[in-house]
Amino acid sequence: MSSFPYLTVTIAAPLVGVAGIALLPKGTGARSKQIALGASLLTLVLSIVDAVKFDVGGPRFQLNESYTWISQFHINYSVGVDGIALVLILMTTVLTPVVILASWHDDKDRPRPFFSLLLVLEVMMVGVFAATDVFLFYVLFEGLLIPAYFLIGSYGRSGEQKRSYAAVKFLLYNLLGGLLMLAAVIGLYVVAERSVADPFSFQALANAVSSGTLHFSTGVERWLFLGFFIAFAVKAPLWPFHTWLPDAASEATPGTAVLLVGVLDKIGTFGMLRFCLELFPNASHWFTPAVLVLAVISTVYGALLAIGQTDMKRLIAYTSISHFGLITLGVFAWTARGQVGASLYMVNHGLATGALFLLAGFMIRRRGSAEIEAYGGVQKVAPLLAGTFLLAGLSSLALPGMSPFVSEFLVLVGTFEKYPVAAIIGVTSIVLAAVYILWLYQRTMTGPVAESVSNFKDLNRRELAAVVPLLALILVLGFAPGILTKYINPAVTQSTTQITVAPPHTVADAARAAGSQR
Amino acid sequence: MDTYVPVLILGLIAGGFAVFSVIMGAMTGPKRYNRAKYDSYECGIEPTPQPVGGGRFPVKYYLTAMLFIVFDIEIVFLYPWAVAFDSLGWFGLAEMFLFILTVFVAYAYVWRRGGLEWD
Amino acid sequence: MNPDNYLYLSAILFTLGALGVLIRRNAIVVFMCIELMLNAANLAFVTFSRMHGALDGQVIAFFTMVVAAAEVVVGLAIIISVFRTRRSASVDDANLLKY
Amino acid sequence: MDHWVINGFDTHIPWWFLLTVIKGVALFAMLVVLTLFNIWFERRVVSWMQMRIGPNRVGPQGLLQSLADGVKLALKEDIVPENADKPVFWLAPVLSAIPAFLAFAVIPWGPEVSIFGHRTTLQLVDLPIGVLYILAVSSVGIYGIVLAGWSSGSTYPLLGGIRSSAQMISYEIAMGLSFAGVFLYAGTMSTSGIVAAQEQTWYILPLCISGIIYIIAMVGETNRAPFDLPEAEGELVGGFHTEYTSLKFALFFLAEYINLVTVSSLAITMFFGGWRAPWPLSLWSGANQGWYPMIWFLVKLLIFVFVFIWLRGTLPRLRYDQFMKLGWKVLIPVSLVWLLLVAVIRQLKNVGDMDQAHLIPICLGAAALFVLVLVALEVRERNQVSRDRRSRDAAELAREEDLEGLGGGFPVPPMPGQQRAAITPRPLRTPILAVTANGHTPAEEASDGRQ
Amino acid sequence: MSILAASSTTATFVAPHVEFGKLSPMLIAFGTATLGILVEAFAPRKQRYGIQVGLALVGIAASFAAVLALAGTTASVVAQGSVAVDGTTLFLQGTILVISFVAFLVIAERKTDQNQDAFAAQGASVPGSAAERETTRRGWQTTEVYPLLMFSVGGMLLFPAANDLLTMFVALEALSLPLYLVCGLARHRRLLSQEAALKYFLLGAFSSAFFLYGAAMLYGYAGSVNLAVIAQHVAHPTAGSTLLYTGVALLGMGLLFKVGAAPFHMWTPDVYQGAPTPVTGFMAAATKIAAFGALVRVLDVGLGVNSAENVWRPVMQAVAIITMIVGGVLALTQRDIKRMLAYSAILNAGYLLIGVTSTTAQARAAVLFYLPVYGVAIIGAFAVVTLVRDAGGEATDLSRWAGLGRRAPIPAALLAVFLLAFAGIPFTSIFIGKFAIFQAALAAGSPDLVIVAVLASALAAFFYLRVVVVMFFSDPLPQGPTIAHPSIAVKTALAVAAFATVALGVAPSLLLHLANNSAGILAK
Repeated sequence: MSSFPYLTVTIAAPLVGVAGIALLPKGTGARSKQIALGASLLTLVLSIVDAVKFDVGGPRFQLNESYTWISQFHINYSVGVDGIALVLILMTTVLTPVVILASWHDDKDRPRPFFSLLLVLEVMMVGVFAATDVFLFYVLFEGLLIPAYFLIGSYGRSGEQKRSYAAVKFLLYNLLGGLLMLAAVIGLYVVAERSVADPFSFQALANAVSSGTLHFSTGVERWLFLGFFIAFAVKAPLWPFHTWLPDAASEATPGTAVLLVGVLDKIGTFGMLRFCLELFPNASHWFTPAVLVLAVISTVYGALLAIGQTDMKRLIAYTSISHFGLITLGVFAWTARGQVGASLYMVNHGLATGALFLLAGFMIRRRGSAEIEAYGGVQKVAPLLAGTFLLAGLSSLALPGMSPFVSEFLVLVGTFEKYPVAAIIGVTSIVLAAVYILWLYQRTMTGPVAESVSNFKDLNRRELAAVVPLLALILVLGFAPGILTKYINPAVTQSTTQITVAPPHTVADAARAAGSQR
Repeated sequence: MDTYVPVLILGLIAGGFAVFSVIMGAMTGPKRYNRAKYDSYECGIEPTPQPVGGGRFPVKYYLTAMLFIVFDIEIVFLYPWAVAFDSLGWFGLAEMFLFILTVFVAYAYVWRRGGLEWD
Repeated sequence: MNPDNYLYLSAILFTLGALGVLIRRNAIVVFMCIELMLNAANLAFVTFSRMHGALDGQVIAFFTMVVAAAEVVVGLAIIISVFRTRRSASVDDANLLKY
Repeated sequence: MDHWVINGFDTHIPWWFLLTVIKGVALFAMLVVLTLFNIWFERRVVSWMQMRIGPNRVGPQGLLQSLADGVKLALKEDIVPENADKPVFWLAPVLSAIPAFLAFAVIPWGPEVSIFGHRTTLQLVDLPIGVLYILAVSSVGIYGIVLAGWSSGSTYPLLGGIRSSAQMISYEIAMGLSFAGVFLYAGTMSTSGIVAAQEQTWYILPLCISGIIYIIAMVGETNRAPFDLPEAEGELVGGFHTEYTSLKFALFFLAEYINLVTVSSLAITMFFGGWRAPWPLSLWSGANQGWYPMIWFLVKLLIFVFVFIWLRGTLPRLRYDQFMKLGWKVLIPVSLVWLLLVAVIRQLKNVGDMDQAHLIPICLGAAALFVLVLVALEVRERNQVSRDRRSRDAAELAREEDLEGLGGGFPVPPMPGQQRAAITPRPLRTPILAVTANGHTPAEEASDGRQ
Repeated sequence: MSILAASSTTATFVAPHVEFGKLSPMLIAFGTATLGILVEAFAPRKQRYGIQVGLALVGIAASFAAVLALAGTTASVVAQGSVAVDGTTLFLQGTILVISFVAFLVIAERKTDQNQDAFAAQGASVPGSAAERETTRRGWQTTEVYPLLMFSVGGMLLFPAANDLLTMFVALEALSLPLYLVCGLARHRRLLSQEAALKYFLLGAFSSAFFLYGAAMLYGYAGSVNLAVIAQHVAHPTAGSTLLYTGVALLGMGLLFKVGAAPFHMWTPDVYQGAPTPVTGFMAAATKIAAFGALVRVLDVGLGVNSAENVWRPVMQAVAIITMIVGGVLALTQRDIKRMLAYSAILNAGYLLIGVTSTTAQARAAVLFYLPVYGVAIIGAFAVVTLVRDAGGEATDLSRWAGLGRRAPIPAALLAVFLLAFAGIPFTSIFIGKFAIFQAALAAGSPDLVIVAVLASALAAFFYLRVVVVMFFSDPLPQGPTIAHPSIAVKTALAVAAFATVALGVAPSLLLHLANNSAGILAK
């Protein structure tokens, strides 16, 4: 346990902004934007401090804190990060100020609740990645639905019917998944209570599972796995639990959509990687073929549907489904390479899709329509917009040199080692990605200037300030993925060590992979 | 059950007599039909319409019935107490004071709120 | 006389009361059926009291009477107020609350 | 149990059964005869008080007049009104007559005597809860009256019946409370036990207030003058039996007179020593043995009947509200407080650590305080009521009453020219559409409410 | 009982020992009610409202103080075996009193409706008649409501404490009868209100008749209505068990009716909708607490959980499942918020029944925790409903609530908090309650119940969220309902409810601790 509660401070930092917004005198609600931006930047700084404090060579979980919360159920407030969680936290804290900057005018004249909700969402997102107590994780996992729900339902596109439909659908899907997970969490607790002193502590549980102290009967383990997995599969929309995402992402404001796709959904894949695999290794193995089938279907299905979309935001949402299929593939590949790739992909996808969503949002804001038909020849009127859009698109289709390429490559290679068929089918999605991204660019940006586009203004400084950091990060990480993999590799290695059923040679592989990446 | 046999006997005698009387009355008397005779009696004027099935009921009597129930139940508890009074001693007395006091509260309420006003 | 017979009588009365509540539509009749059920319970109490050779059951019957009386008072108040506003004591006419 | 064979018969009829039948028939006969006598007695005494002669044609001194009346009634047409609820209309007189007889079963007429060589008490049955039994049975009689009023299908009988029952239940409370003192002293509810307990002093002395309350209550209970409101001819024609004719009417009449005898006997049993001889006579030990006590009992009974007649002959009828007020606001609280006083005195006596000299001032003080409270209650109540009355808007109230059709709770005949809301029998299961004051139907209102 | 038993066997009478100190919470409540009647009789009409409200609040506070004073004393059976004063009793009594206090604050509200409270000026007057208008114009009030409800509170205090079936029956009636009356006294929509009262009364009396007959059967079985004696006979049967089974079944029907479990739930929606809203809140919270307390006591003390377990557990589990399904499914179709909350109350009764069917100490503690948190939240929810008003009283139809979040952010946000709590969202008290109950049920080996509960919760989330959607995501109606500005009392009540709902979700330890400590102790 570190002497200074770095993580707690990071988690709580956005609350300073919430308090500030609440204390604003009447009539000065517009100032909330600045306060929110400030608070999120502060969080970013703090998270960078965390990263600096993190000792890459040290134990898996660092910056640990633990306080008794509900003693009756052995529930603790315990936080701590391993490399994977840390990079995801960093991604979150990067995306939040960007989103706030991009959403400057999306508050529908009710700035206070809007920006407060964004900040609360950030608290929970950071918290969920940092939680090392299963209960705390669950609580935050469920809790962040509420701010997201209000962000979608209250501030999305006009047309309350569709908007509230999307919000309710989002919440119900996730809540049902979450409730199943609740049952599983309780089941886990009831079983673990007998043999584990600290039955909600992730580390204690993982240790007990790997050492054999905690043994589930086969049936129980499979049910518990399902409880967790379905919740995560809904969150990281995996076919067939995906249908809420296109609705939610297209109805929400672009900023919300970025957080939704960029961060919230990552919790699902993050959860699979951490909880499903490590707590229920046998069941995970047993279910792997089924999961892989779902993942592959998601990958191809998402890509195919993306091609058919006429709505820009829906298109991007479907690309995400395709990408999440790949991430899941990597997670369940049972190779260190695949898992490192998947972890890396989580970050990169957040950046790339985030940029794409934001730029689409800027366009939609100018034109007032999300229909692809309504655009054309934008590059002649707004070259900056078109240029950044192209960059973001290319990164999304994993062009070498862009950061997603590294991760996608690692995932596919990692999968190929053990499940070549799945990997081969997964590769087709890359081809499809080229189709939907380039076609999208062609239809909107090139060709004759559409009448409605003729008076487009190019990106202003605020918008540039929002997008440029993302693109810069994509490029930097594309060339120097080691910045992230140095954090990710040890975590994956250690977690794969804990998965007892994993064949020993994969550990060596992982070590080698880690070395080669460096 | 023997104790109640005499009561039953007396009841049979009385009942027999009453039923006999009613039947006799119907048989011995003359029958001369007259429309007006079978109307309800209303001092010679057209009878007020009487809703069939007792549609009307003077609500105020309900109050009397209600009050009666309260006090009748009180009596139900008073009697055993009175019969066993000598053996109950001070305890019984005190309890009954409390009990009657409570009923008196209800009584005072009814009195003050005009429940004991008839006109 | 065999006390079982009283129990049978009590059970029959209770069933009749319950059936009456379910079948009859007039609030007052329904209410009377409920009173019948309470009295069936009283009869059972007194019979058991005799079978067990203890007086408890009879005392309980006393209390039941009190409660039944209170119920009568409250119930009639409600029924009368409903009757005054609707001119009907039929349970079927009380149909404003539905799902 | 010993079964004797009656000579010549094979059947085993126990003697007690035979005796019971004999006593039952005798009781029945005596009650009927007493009724006939009392009717004659009443008419003669009232005539005497009013300086008239009274019935004097049929039989010696007109003694058979009542019998002749009965025969005449039997020969009259038995009219059942069209509006009447027929079965109930028939049942009501029977229901009112039977309890009247039954109540008498537990009244002791004398001590143990010998009949056909068998010792038996002059009492049909000696129940341990005798008085409770009387109260219970006489309550059943109220059903007869209410049902008679209701089943006649006519306004006056309905009002008369309800009024009558209200009156009876009101006074039953005071009556019941006055008994509690007797039980407290006697330690039993059995009538014979109570009589036995009065060997030394009649309870009218220590329980004078109870006795007085009972005597007042019993007059109210029997609907006799000055409390004969249900039959107030000026208001209600004949009361609940307005529509009754012939022998059915006679049964009500019979029941009323038997009740008169019953309550008198009860008064004698509870407060006046039952069949025990009055003081100077009681010095003679033989006076309370054998068949003599029946004489004392009958004499006492006749005195009571005379008092009843006397009251009728001298007192004007009370107004309904005065009557109810007397019952509820005077008799009940007084008897309750009296009961508590009696209980305290009795307990102090039982414990035996109280000088009786102190007792009287305490009791008087408590009683005085109580009376003061009652007076205060009444004064405030009156002020309040009159304030409320004055401040009411008469016109609005009148309108409401018209629309309600219940003039302050009573059905009232329409005023000339007044339009009465039509009340038609309504088919089942359709919402009723009575018009309420603001012109909306309840259904409309309800649907408004659901918006 | 033992009074007469003693005097019948021996001639000497031994005065029963009554521990007035241990009975003081109930005695204070009943005493306050009695005083209230005297106030009604003697205080001038104008001052009655103030005196009554003050008296009731003081009485509740005093009774609560008595509970606190008793806390920690040894569990014991008092008043000749008829009342058990133990941890569970005191916990539930304290809960009922706290909830009653909050509920009375809402009931006494007059500021929201032109200086009139929620009750008809005169219960006896015909709705819409001139007499009613006149009494309203004069500002008369049915202040009898307060003593009546105090009697109800007294009954509620006694109900979970009753250690024999007779006391339980008397308590049941003492708590129900005043509620029947008060249900019919709504100032607005009297017809609905009276209909609700009629239905509540008829069905309530019907169920109490079942309860009584069940008690008679158990008396026949065991020769006593004392729960401990019955338990002894269950453990060491001396006679055939027909009477036992009949008795338990009938008794159970009576109790399940009071808790509002399906298939004995029919009264709930009608009564909740028709009754004056503040009373509905009180009823929904406090009655449920008292009834579950009694249910638990009958099962644990009277049937001796372990010996008779096989008899009633499967049945109760089936009832729990049916209750959850009925509550969840029927709530989906509701357009009226009060009715919707009524079905949600049924659903919550189902959750609680899961806790009841699991007989471990954990499960008891979970039930004890769930009751207060649910009670506080439901009172808060109904208190918000009282604020949204139309010309004809409260606007309870959901369509009228459109855009409320924009027109009245604070009430809407409060209601949203309560609804999210009902939906079992983390950081609310009911989430912890559900967690505790599910955990106990899983530990007791009934995963099937938990699965049904989880599915029902998802279903429930849908209809709770629909209200949130209507309030926050819809545009306000042009002629929408007005939002009344409540008095400080209601504001306090709302604040307490919302604070408790959130605070007990974030830091439930103290209450859990209390519940854990109280649950284990049952005086027998």
